[in-house]
Amino acid sequence: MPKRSMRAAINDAIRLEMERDPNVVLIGEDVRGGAGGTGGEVEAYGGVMGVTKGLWTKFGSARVIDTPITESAIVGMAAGAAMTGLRPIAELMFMDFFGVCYDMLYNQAAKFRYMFGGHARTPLVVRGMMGAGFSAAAQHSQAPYNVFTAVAGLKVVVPSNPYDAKGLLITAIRDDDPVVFCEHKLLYGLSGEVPDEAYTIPFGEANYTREGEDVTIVALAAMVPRANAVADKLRKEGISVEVVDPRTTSPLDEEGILESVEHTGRLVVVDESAARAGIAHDIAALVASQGFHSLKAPIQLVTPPHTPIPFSPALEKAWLPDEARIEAAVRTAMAA
Amino acid sequence: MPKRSMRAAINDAIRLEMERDPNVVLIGEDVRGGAGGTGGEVEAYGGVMGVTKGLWTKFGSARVIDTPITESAIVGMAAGAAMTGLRPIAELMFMDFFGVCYDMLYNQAAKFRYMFGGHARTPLVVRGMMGAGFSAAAQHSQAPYNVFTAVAGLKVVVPSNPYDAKGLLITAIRDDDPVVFCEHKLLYGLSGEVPDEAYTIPFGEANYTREGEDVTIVALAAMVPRANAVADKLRKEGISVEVVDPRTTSPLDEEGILESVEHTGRLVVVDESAARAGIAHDIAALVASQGFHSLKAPIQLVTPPHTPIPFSPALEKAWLPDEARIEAAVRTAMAA
Amino acid sequence: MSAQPAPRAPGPDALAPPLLARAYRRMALIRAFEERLHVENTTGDVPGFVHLYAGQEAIAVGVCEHLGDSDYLGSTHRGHGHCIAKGCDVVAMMCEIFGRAPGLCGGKGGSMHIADLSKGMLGANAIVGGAAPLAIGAALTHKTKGSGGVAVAFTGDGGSNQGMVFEAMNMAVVLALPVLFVFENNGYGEGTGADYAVGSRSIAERAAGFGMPSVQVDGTDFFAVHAAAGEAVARARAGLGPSAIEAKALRWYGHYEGDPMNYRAPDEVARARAERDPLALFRARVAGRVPADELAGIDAQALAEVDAAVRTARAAPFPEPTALERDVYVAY
Amino acid sequence: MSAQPAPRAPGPDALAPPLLARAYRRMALIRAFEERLHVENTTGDVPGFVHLYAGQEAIAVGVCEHLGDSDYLGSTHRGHGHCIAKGCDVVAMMCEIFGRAPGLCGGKGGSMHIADLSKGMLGANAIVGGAAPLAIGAALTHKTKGSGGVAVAFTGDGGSNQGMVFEAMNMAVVLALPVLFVFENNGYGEGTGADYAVGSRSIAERAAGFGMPSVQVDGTDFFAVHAAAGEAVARARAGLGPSAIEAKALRWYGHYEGDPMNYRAPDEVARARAERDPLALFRARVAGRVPADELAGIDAQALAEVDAAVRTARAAPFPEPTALERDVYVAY
Ligand SMILES: Cc1ncc(C[n+]2csc(CCOP(=O)(O)OP(=O)(O)O)c2C)c(N)n1
Ligand SMILES: Cc1ncc(C[n+]2csc(CCOP(=O)(O)OP(=O)(O)O)c2C)c(N)n1
Ligand SMILES: [Mg+2]
Ligand SMILES: [Mg+2]
Repeated sequence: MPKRSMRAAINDAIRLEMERDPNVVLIGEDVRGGAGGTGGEVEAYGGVMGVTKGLWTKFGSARVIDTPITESAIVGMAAGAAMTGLRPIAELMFMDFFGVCYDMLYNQAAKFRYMFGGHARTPLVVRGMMGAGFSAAAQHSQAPYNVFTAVAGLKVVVPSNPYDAKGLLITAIRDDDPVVFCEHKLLYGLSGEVPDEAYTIPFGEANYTREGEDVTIVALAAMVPRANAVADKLRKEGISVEVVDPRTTSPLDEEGILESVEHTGRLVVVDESAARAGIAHDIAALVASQGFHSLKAPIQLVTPPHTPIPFSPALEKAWLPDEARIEAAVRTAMAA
Repeated sequence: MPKRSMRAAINDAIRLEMERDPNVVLIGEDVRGGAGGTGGEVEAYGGVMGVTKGLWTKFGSARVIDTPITESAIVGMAAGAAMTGLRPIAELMFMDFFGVCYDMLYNQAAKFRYMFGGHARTPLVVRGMMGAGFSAAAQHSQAPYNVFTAVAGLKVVVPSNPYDAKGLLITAIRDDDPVVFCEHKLLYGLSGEVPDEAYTIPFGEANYTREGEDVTIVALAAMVPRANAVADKLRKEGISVEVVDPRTTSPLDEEGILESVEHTGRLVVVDESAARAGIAHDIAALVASQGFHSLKAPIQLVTPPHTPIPFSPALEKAWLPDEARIEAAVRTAMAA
Repeated sequence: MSAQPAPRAPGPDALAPPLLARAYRRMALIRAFEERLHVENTTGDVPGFVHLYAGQEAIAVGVCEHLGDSDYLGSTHRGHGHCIAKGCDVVAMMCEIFGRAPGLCGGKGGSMHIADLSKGMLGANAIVGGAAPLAIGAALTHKTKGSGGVAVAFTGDGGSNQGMVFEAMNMAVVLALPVLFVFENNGYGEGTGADYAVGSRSIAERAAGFGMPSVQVDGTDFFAVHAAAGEAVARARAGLGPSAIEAKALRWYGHYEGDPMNYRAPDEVARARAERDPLALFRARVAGRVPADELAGIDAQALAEVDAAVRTARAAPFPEPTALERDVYVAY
Repeated sequence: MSAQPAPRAPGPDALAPPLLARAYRRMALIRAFEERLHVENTTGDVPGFVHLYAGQEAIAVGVCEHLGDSDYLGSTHRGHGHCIAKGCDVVAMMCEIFGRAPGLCGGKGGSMHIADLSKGMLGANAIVGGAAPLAIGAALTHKTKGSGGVAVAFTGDGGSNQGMVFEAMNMAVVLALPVLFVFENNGYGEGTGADYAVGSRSIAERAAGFGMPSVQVDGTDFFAVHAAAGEAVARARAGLGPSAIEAKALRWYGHYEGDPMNYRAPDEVARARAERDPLALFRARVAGRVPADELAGIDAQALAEVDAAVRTARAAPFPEPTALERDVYVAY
């Protein structure tokens, strides 16, 4: 199978779906780049991180739509277009920007179907990057998928590798509900085997990236490779760690998580979203309420501290959960 | 002690603090009502629910500032004023409207102090109503305090009775950090003893509204009276229920909750904020990680279903956790 | 672009009598619907918030007479008039407002979220200013599919100050979208005067500053609205991009039912009813072209239709408990 | 209000030579700072995103020469120029940009969040358009306290399309706040032309539509900016409310370092450097009033100051780990 970066895998997914379905359009700031100005008709960016490179050149301005800096109008326009027959992919660039346009996502797109008695469908994908690790500071490093997960009507995807990213994004684009697709910056360069053709990965099915007996780590997005590394390291010491990557937080593979904990009896959750009311807490609550009798030890939450994300790399490195903290949590769980 | 509604208690708190400190200003839509139009210089509303009645008449337009319908400018202006020397109270009317202005709260006000290396203080209160029970439908009935609680830099208050509301709001206004003050619509009419004078209630100190031995209910805002009613009912049956009202979700009285569960060994959390990644989950995770060994039974989460809030009273009644569901959860906890 | 003088309203002569009758029927139906709801509301049987459209009928109908079912409309919290003008069924509307199962949204939406996608009615919206970004999306669908359809966003004077409305106007100009921004200036947003909250000389002029044709018209004059909307819709269908219309009228009731309205001069509503009643003005204008008894018949029929709707709604069942968790997702 | 013709710039004669020298010193310091960062950035030692202000110096300085420490300034992601013009210490700035403990924000903010409240500098802002709502708040503080102070919000051409900027303008007009909205039109928002993204004829004209005086000036001409800002600041201090200025210039570097810039004509930057260099234009205008060797000395000193700042920053320690959880709240 060809190797691709997650960036390329995402590009792939969008391209294939745009080829397949003329109703798929891409909307965002500089998803093309080069509209207006003195440079003539060029594609200057293809997204600030190059994720959408080549798409304007291939599909043109009617389907790859550069916009002003106007996120409420971007998400709102995409939501309005989705409920009237298009299948828009709206790019939010950095997920941190949801604060300037969240109404259109959480009060509008997410609720149309319910508020309108089941008569609406809103096949919308809002995608963008998230996460710390780039010294992008407090307003460009957040991972607010906990906030989106709390909203009934939204689906939320947090891929951890190129293969999953492609398959999940294709599923998202074909899905008839609004989907928030969160791409972790740290993973764009990650390379992995990705088939050329289109394929889908169902939502709500966790991926067991490591199988094990002693302890379950549930990890999300950029935390998955770190959890895997810890599992590999500890295996050599005879601690058998299962790593569960839910891949989507809404729907969440509750059964998959509960089964794993039933098997291991110990749970560590590694989650970048928040120190309070995050996905770690959501999953811990699931297990403490529905899998309580499996538990042999306190659940370990590995999250960032309750602080904004610091700019200085010296601090940011300590902010983001790392392998040392994950390992320590596993050892604590084992010791209990 | 005089009896007051929670509405009156909140009004009291604002009036007393405005009298005490000329830097306190109130900003919002129709906090006065009657600016412009043909009615002459009147106070037409005093807030759409009458919460701020009389304040414009007393303090005038320089301190009770009616605005256009422009929430980003309201919260942003309040944040900018707070960091430069005023102590603004910004009214969001319905907390559901955070979606059109959230950036100014979560990316700006909440983060100034940290981003600016500790050199800023932002004594801002954002207050507004929340909660279901009024047939106000999906966009006017939400209780998004889970979202605010997840944000480092914000403090979050969810009072359950008039006495607490007054004391906590005075604390909030005097506090040097940004505070989100969430007033449950269902409680505005609730009456209780409230002293005339100013007093403060510290943040992060739970109130034990019922003491008990067998099971702990942690309940928030409008869920507290319901939990109390269940406790009173079950006491007659010999089930001794402790009810803990955290009053603030950030800071959260973690110790108080853990101590109660250490004592009872059983936990029911009743939370209106969300079916996923809500405060129920946050508190369950706290206990499952730090109070695990006290637990004799699975934690019971009592939350609304994962749906938007339906309009029809027939459905809305079933949406909001009621005494029957709380009671059933307690019984389940006792049976385990 | 600065705001342009309103086009000369061509008046009733430009419309065939059956079209005049149709327009009047819709205005009369809105009026009857709202006046009846005003009464029903006092019984305590209407759940939640209800915002009445009486006094503004000529705006919704003057615009929607140019639209078909495949054209889209995004509405406000004050949406009953837009629904009726767009052709929604009043029985299903009334059921919805009473929170009953046969309602347009199965009772899940209520007055503030009534929608009928089959009629191109994309929903009332409880977020002030919410329609504008959504409507440009509907317009994008038409543009992308080359279907020649248009979308209309209704916004109030109060809502005209909301950031996302400005964003939508700019986006519409940039992408030359087939959309019409209709600002219904009824003088107030809740208890706050438009003269206070709108900082610019007029809403129309501010919209013109965004780079699109924009006019201010008398929103109690069906023909003025109809003419302005006709031009704007034609522009949009021709691919020439967005337009704005500010239509001035007065709301006849409080912002909410029970509103003491002391932000208005005591006789403001009485004078509006006497001098600026859109239906009375319409009747005066069409005198000679549509027989008075035909108009009276329309009035009577509207009352009867609304009465039947209320009866049906009151007799209709509430949603089953099983409806609670349905319709959140297409599939989950 | 429609956009007004820019006031005749009074030119260098209106300013005493020491003031001319001070203004030039600040422009030269910004230039030296940014050109040096451009080089430093290639070493990989500058964390995160850096957006350079070179080419726009006359705007920040032309405005800030009217301000004191008690006046407030809200900035953008491209904030170094605003900081220097407002009097921030370049050593502490450089430390911040390198993520070091002695930085203005202790290394916690970085280039996109530099602030110095003691100088009235309310922070760079990584949310495009973020300064405008905050600046009206700072203006509200001045108005409430009757202190005669003003606030300035800087926004780019791209940011001028953001909803909250429009909201802030309307609010400022409604409350007659002492605030100045400065739109720096450098032709692009990232890789998108202002001619594409701004749907109106000009940013100034759109701002005028909100009901405040608004002018468009050549942002490479210090004297044009200075004159327009002087009028606006005087209006604000006199309690006459907000104004807007659109200042046109060109950014000399990419949006981010490494930007291939193929959205610009190949010679666009070269021509801007040759023909519209704000510093060269300033020097030409003050010839005869400020000796050329004095200006050359200022240039040399700016380079030296910046060099010292880089040395200090590179030698400075990173924040201690204990800083991580500090400064979230005043008390918790
Ligand atoms: C974003 C938002 N802010 C505030 C409100 C509360 N609210 C509901 S209607 C209304 C007044 C709207 O005024 P206008 O746009 O003039 O419409 P009208 O009621 O006059 O039809 C307000 C402030 C809301 N629903 N949404
Ligand atoms: C709300 C928001 N949207 C998008 C971005 C990403 N972004 C950062 S700078 C920029 C371009 C800003 O253009 P302009 O306002 O013209 O300022 P300039 O960079 O030219 O100084 C964009 C889109 C952002 N930081 N915030
Ligand atoms: Mg109005
Ligand atoms: Mg620019």
